[in-house]
Amino acid sequence: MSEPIMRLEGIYRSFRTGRTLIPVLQDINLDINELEFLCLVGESGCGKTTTGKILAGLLPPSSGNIYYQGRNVRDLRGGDRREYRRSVQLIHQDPYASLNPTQTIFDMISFPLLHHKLVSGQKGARKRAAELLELVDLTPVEDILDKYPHQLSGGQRQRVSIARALTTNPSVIVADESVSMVDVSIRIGLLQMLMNLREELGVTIVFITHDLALAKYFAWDGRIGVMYLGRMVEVGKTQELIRDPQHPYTRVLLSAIPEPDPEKTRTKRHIQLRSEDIPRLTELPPGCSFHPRCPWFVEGVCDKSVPQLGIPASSNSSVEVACFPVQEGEKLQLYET
Amino acid sequence: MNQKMNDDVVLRVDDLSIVYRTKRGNVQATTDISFDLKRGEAMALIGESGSGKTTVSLSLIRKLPKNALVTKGQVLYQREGNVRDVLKLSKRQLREFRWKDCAMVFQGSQNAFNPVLKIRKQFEDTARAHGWTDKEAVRQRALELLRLVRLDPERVYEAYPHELSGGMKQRTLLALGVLLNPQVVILDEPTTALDILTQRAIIDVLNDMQKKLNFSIIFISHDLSLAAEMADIVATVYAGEIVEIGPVNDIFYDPQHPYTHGLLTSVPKLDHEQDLLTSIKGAPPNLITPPSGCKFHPRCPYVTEKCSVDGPPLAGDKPEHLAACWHKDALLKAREELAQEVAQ
Amino acid sequence: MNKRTLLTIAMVVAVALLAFAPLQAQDGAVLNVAWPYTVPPTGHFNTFAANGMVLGQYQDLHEPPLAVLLWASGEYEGMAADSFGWDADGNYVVTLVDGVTWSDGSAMTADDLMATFNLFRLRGDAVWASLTGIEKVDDMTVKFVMDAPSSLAERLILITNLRPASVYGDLADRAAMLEPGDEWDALLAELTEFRPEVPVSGGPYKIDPASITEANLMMDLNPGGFASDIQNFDQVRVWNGETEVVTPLVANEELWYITHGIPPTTEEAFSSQGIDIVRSGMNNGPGLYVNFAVYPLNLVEVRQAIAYAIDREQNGFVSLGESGVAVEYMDGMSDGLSEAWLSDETLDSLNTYSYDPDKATELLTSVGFSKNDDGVWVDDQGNTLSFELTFPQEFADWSAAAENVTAQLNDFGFDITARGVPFQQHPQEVYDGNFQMAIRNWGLGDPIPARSYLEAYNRYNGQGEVAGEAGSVGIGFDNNVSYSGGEINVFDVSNESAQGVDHDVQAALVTELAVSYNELLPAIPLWERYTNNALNRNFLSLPDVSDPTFANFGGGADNWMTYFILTGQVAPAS
Amino acid sequence: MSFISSIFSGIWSFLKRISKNKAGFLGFIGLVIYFFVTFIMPSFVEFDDEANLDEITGPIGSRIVLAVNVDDADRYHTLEDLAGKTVGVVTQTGGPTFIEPYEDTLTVEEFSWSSRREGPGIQAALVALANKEIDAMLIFSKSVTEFIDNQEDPELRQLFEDNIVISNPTLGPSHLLGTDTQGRDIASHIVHGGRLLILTAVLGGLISTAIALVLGSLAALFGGVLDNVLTAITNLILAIPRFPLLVVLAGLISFDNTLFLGVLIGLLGWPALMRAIRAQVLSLRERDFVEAAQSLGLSTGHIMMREILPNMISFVAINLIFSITFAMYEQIGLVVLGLAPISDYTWGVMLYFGRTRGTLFNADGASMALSPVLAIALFQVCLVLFARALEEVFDPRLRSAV
Amino acid sequence: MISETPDVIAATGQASMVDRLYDSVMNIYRNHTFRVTIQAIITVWAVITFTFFLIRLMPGNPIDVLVEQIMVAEGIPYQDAYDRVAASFDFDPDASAIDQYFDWFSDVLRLDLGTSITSPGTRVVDEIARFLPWTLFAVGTGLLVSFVLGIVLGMMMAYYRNSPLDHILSLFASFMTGIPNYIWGLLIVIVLGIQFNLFNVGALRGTYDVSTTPGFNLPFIKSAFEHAFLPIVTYVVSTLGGWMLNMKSSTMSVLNDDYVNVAEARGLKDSRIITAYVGRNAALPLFTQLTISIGFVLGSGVVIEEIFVYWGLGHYLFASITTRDYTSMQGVFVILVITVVFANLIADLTYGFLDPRVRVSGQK
Repeated sequence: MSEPIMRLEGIYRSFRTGRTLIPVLQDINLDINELEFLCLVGESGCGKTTTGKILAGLLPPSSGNIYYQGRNVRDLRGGDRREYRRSVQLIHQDPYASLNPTQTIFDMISFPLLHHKLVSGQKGARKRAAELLELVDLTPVEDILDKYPHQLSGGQRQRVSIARALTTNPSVIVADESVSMVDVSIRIGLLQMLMNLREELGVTIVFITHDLALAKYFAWDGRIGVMYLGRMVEVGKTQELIRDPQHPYTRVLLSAIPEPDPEKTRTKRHIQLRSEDIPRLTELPPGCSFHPRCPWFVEGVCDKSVPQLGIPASSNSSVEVACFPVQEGEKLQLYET
Repeated sequence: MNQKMNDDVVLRVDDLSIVYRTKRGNVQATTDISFDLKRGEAMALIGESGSGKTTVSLSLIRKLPKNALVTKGQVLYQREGNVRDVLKLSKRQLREFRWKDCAMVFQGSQNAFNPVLKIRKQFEDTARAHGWTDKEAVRQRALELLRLVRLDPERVYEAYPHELSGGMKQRTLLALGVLLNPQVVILDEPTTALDILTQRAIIDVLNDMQKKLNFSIIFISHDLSLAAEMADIVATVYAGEIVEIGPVNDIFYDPQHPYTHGLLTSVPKLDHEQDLLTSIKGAPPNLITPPSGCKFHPRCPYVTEKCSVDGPPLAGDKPEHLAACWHKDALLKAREELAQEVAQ
Repeated sequence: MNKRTLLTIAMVVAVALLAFAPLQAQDGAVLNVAWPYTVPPTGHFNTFAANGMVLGQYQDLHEPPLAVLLWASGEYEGMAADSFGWDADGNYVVTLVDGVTWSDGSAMTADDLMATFNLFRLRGDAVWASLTGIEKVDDMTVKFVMDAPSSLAERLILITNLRPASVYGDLADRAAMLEPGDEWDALLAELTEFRPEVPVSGGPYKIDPASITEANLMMDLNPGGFASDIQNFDQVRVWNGETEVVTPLVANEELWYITHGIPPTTEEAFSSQGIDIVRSGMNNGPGLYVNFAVYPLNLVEVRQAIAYAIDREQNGFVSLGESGVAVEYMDGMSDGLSEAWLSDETLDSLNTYSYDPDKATELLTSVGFSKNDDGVWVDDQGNTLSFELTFPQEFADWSAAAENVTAQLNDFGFDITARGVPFQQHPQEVYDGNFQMAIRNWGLGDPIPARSYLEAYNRYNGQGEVAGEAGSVGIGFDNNVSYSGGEINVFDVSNESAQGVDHDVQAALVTELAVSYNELLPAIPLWERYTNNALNRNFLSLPDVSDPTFANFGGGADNWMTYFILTGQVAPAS
Repeated sequence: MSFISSIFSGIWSFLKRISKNKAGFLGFIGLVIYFFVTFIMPSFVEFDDEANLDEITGPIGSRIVLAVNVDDADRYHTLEDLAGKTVGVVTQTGGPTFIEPYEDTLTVEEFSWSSRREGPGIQAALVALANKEIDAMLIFSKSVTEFIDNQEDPELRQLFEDNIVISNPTLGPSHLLGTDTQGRDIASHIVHGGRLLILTAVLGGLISTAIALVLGSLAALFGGVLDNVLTAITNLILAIPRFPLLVVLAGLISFDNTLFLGVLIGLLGWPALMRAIRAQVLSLRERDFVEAAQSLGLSTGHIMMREILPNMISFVAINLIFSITFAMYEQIGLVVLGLAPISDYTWGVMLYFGRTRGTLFNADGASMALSPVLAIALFQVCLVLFARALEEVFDPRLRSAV
Repeated sequence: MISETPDVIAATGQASMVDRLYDSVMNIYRNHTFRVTIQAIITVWAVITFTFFLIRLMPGNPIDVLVEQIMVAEGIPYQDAYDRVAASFDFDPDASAIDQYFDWFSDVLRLDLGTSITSPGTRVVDEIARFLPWTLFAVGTGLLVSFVLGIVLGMMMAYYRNSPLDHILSLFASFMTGIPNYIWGLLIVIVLGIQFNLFNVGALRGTYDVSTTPGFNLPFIKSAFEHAFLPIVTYVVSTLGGWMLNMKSSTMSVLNDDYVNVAEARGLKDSRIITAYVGRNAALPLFTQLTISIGFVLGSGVVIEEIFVYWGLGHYLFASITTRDYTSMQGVFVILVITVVFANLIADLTYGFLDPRVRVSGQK
């Protein structure tokens, strides 16, 4: 496999509120291959959004290295650094908050175009803006360009923010929950448009979501990374991961999700957690942070040290998992609900 | 209009039409909504944001915003043979009716509790407002309910709201909701904004409670999966109208309305296969100037000229499964084609 | 009846008693007057120190003065002093009246006078500039020893208010033995921080310490005190407060006489109410000072032109209504003093600078000035006559005078900008010569004419040893002047004129001062301030306004009101 | 769309929106009127700085009174009517100079008016008038008429009632708001006294808002030590009671310029607003669209000016207005206490003089104090109404509904 | 396990002791109450130090002021008056401000604000004790009345928003906040007192009626209220509008909160919802503003008390300023700053009692 377009290596990130330090990300290692579909999945507070922002260079990691096209981002200076920043774009979750209400659509698309001298003059900017809007299926273009965000629907806004992200010809787009605030009926259209961008523009897309089903749909040919409380607990090819989840957390998640099929969802077996309370990030348990809730908790092992991602010895798949019992090849029995 | 109500019907909504008066014009929030809710039954209203489902739920306890106007219809509750129209209750009657007959768990229960009062106080307030002043009895009942929703009752009862996590608050609110033994509990997006594992806990708790306390549930959601799991009856709401209503299996396995079908085919499943999904084209209509005829016609793949002229009636072969569409056949055909495609 | 009921009843009774207590009518006649004082703890009964309960002119009522100068006649009338005068050696001898006792029971004797003057010495009062010592001659007599007699020293001795030796004697005795030094300073500090527990009065009335409130205090009749037997009132109520506080009291007829300067508007309201406005001269008022370092203000013609260009009557009237009386003789003294001290020919010869813009124009033209196209005067060096006029902005009458002077001079063709300066800071700017034109006071509320010249020649001109201001530039007027009468040093002459006791010699010197001032105009007096005391004759009976005593200064010493009280001429109106 | 035209269309839509809020529209109209009166009218109305003693309608006690013989009652109404006649002038201090403008046309006979209530002067004048020795009599005090009314001497009273008529007791040109203690037209002072006051307040408001904006933005954008230092300074300044501090500073600096006072007020007025702006920028900085702009590689300057500032502009504008009202509040407060420069004749100075020259407590002279009081009060109310309307206009909840 | 040498153990042991000490110190510092108290004390120190030097820099000095007064009152020449005044003052205009500062500050630490310059021998503390109660009385009563009234009216406005009542009250509130407090004072004096003669402005000067005996008795209390009435009315009128508008917007945002909706859905009685659910939550943010406004109102008392001739702290401060009585001025500043800073501190510390949300973390 060729050099990954981006690589996260030992990323830690913590935030300070008042006098307490909150470790939001711990030891994240992740390769993003060119043109692959990668999904980061996890519940709120698991650090997936922070990961996205670190990828997009919007947040510096507390420690660890980010490589973009093989070069450590920390060593990038001046133009190179700007180039990197422009090449990795983030699309936010909230289409209402991510567009400046005081600017027209043309304003917000033309600013980066003109600022980086990607086009010349207002006319050029207008032409390019129209192209971009067409690319994201926003027509009629001329109607849209001079509108303000509040005059657009949620789906249209999200398309605008994608078009804006494309102004700088990025090679990586990080889509952070980008369809979760859009109506169900048009989500798929938006997602498909994003998927098409890979074909049309050669953009690598990292999709961040809390919805495993959506992740599965999006990254069917790619990979999914499951995060829990700031750590990556399982990474692997989507099809393998969905079929045969390894990490207890992934398994619990998959068993807990209701499905849009009455019979299936009512007969599904739910794995009972040992505890329903999610630990606070400020009071993380020692060892594997899932152990207080984990049905497969092994005393003296899981609560002692933190498991690292690795392919279980017994496994024949490529899924990496951070769980001692799994790595040691124990067969995990599902509990009855 | 059938005024006679079967004994097992606890709530009947009859031809309910509600208009919001805004500066830009009147918004036809709901049009001719009718349905029956039976005792112990769970009903789901499914629809996208702005479809009017929340308006329906608010009208059930007459908590509509000031600019809302009920232009037509009634909301009938039956308790022990007495049938009352909520929309005609006096202010005092209404106050007594609320929570005792019909409790509502609002969307985003994060702020459902007064932040400066202990949970205990809020239970006591609710009880006292309905003439139940024995604090010790309230306490016993509350602790029992809190245990039922799988919380540490003593701790939660004496806690302030901010000391509880989101899921705990949601469950506490459920417990508070059934404090007075209501016969109907309305849940507005009960699991939205909660983590999957918390959602699961809520769903389980709700199922438990409903089994034990035998109340009826109306819940409102855009989440088809939730409806699939919890509802007995599912109604699809589009642009202020019920476009399809029926038992949950009928709706999911035999959708008769293109919109219901469209929703089902736009939601990915956790199958071990890749889904064939399609969006519904276009966007939900503006309810100030809604489309003529069938309101879904601008987005419908099976649209004909007739659709834009006449609104189809809510009808069906089976009395319990009704849909409002002129072209059920076309939809059936399309579904068969799709099934074949999937099979391949 | 249980305890609680009893207690309740007791409380109700107590409250009722308290509620009605103040309503008990006070018997006897009360004289209502006003003077701002400082309430304890800030205020106290040490009348030597700041914030002492002196009560201004009403000090005469509890600490009797030795004598009062009747300004109209120029004669002193003895009060606590039975007899007084120069002895053959040029020393001053004062004998106190017999039979007066202080309110603490001690007799008023020469010891009191000794104590008073010893403490004056400690305090550095001006009278000790003339005295070389004091000697107790007998029980009632004190000799004031000095090198040469002077009418100034006489005045300073006679206006003294007597203090009781029973209170201050100890401090005074210690002060008598000291010469300036550390011990002296320590004693001085002790004096300023000395707080007698009760006020001791030797006058007709004594302060009742228990009655002192923010609003007023009572002075009770002091049997045995000076002139106490001829009083027509049992009590004097002194209301506390500045003008804005006492004005409504006068309007309500709760207060019958105030010395406070009241705005003309109030005056009108009062007189329409039948309250008399009594006007007596203050011997001072605002004048226009110029900086002699600023060309062409140092030209006498320019100052004279300014004097002609200002309608002083208008200026006085807009500033202080009928109490702002235009200065007529323009000789540095009040017109009253001028008439008393100058001969008729001299008075006739003085230039009255009555309003005459043409004359002013003529004067300016004569020194080569002309008006430019904008109608503004341009001096012979081509500069417009643009000046800044500063004034202490807190003083309502002076600020009005400044405004009006500015308007008038600008109308005449000057270009003047007026600027208000905080009153604490304004004198400093003048001392420092940091001004072009300024409104400051001329004259002094003193019957000795020489002292009227101190402001212009001393205080504002950096002469003498104005403490802390030595070497200041001031207005920069050369006190060695040359005028039609010859060459003199005006500062020296003014000092000289207060020495000795020969009126004719003094008058000759005063004439030199007056004429030179009138010619050279070191400052331009605008108007003289007259009091506008409100006097409600509906409640007070006292001599008619034609009584010559009303010519006395309306301020501190020699006040006509206290004179009338001390002489038993004030009574309740029938 | 060009920037300029968008400004104009912005103004237009703003006017349309503000006109929907009745109180706000009232405030806006009021401000327009104030602008007209204080900025345009001074070019047409002359500042009356000349004392006119015969025109004092105010309180100096010399409202002029014209007494004429009953037979001539309909003949003389103004001073001009008296041209060539013999007129008695009853004053104490003054002489004929009081009616100087008419001196050429009058023959003046002088009577003195003593402070004593039963002065011979007025009596002599009354007799002269009754005997037609003089044609009319000017009395420079309102109290004289009261003296006549209260006259107990039946003979004199009769003499007056039979022979004399008080004709047109307010002679001279009419004054909209009366005249002050020097007979100067108060209305002209109101017209001229607003501009500098308003400019000073605006200057103060602008300065404090600008400082607050710059420091607040800097603190929020750069954070860290700079933020800590600026916040600490802000808290310190906020701990000092502002008005007393100003009083001390005003004494310390002892300005000679009103505008300078505005600068000082501005320099002290920013802390509270700075906090608010800092909080605003902090919250805006976290907004997704700012992050998007950062990600797109737009410069910090662009982000501040084009992304953050436009979203705060309404907030800043409203606070600017409140800063202006506050600057005016402090400025006039200092003037009223006599602690600020009074060289320029502003409403504040008029108020100061009204207070110190005793017109406050005199019902007749109230115009001198009341006129500036009302001018200030109404101006402030207009500003506040306008600002509140702005708040509503800019309220995002309302705007999204438009 | 790697065995450690004794040296290493000793070193680490020591280090951990230092660490522990550091930790315990930091823990004390992290204690919210302790930290904000320390910050408040530092603030007070910094501010009074700053004002000390500021005040000394003011032009003019107390001697000149008194000299001027004596000259006018007694008609004596400048030099005489100066000698007399200078002798009775223990004030040296040329003394080094730094030395004065250290003297003064060491006194302040002993809770002694020094003696008044213009009245040697009188302790500033005594003077402040004389004036402060009246100001606290007037300002306290005024703020209390306007706060309570503002909360009630503000809630009414929110409940009846967009009704004529709301519009009238809004306009009314804008008027009240728009017009500066001293302008209100002047309007009251000129219009009500003089033009309409509704009350005797003159009789209401000072702090209480002289015919009464200070103490706990009816006439005195009555007269104290009468005299404070106009200042109180001014404080109320000038602050009421602010409370109303704040309370309105606060109430409106609370009315949008879910828990109010839920409370209604729970069938609670209106009275209970208005008081415990809406009122209490809506009033919370106003309490912080109340403490801030204490500082503001105390500060602006200078003008109000001058206008009404009410003898409180503002009057005293103004008199000290005009007579350049540095120690008195400084004393008033110390009191004002301490009041403001500690009012904020108390608000900060007691907010938790009002709002349980901040009780746990001790911070908002």
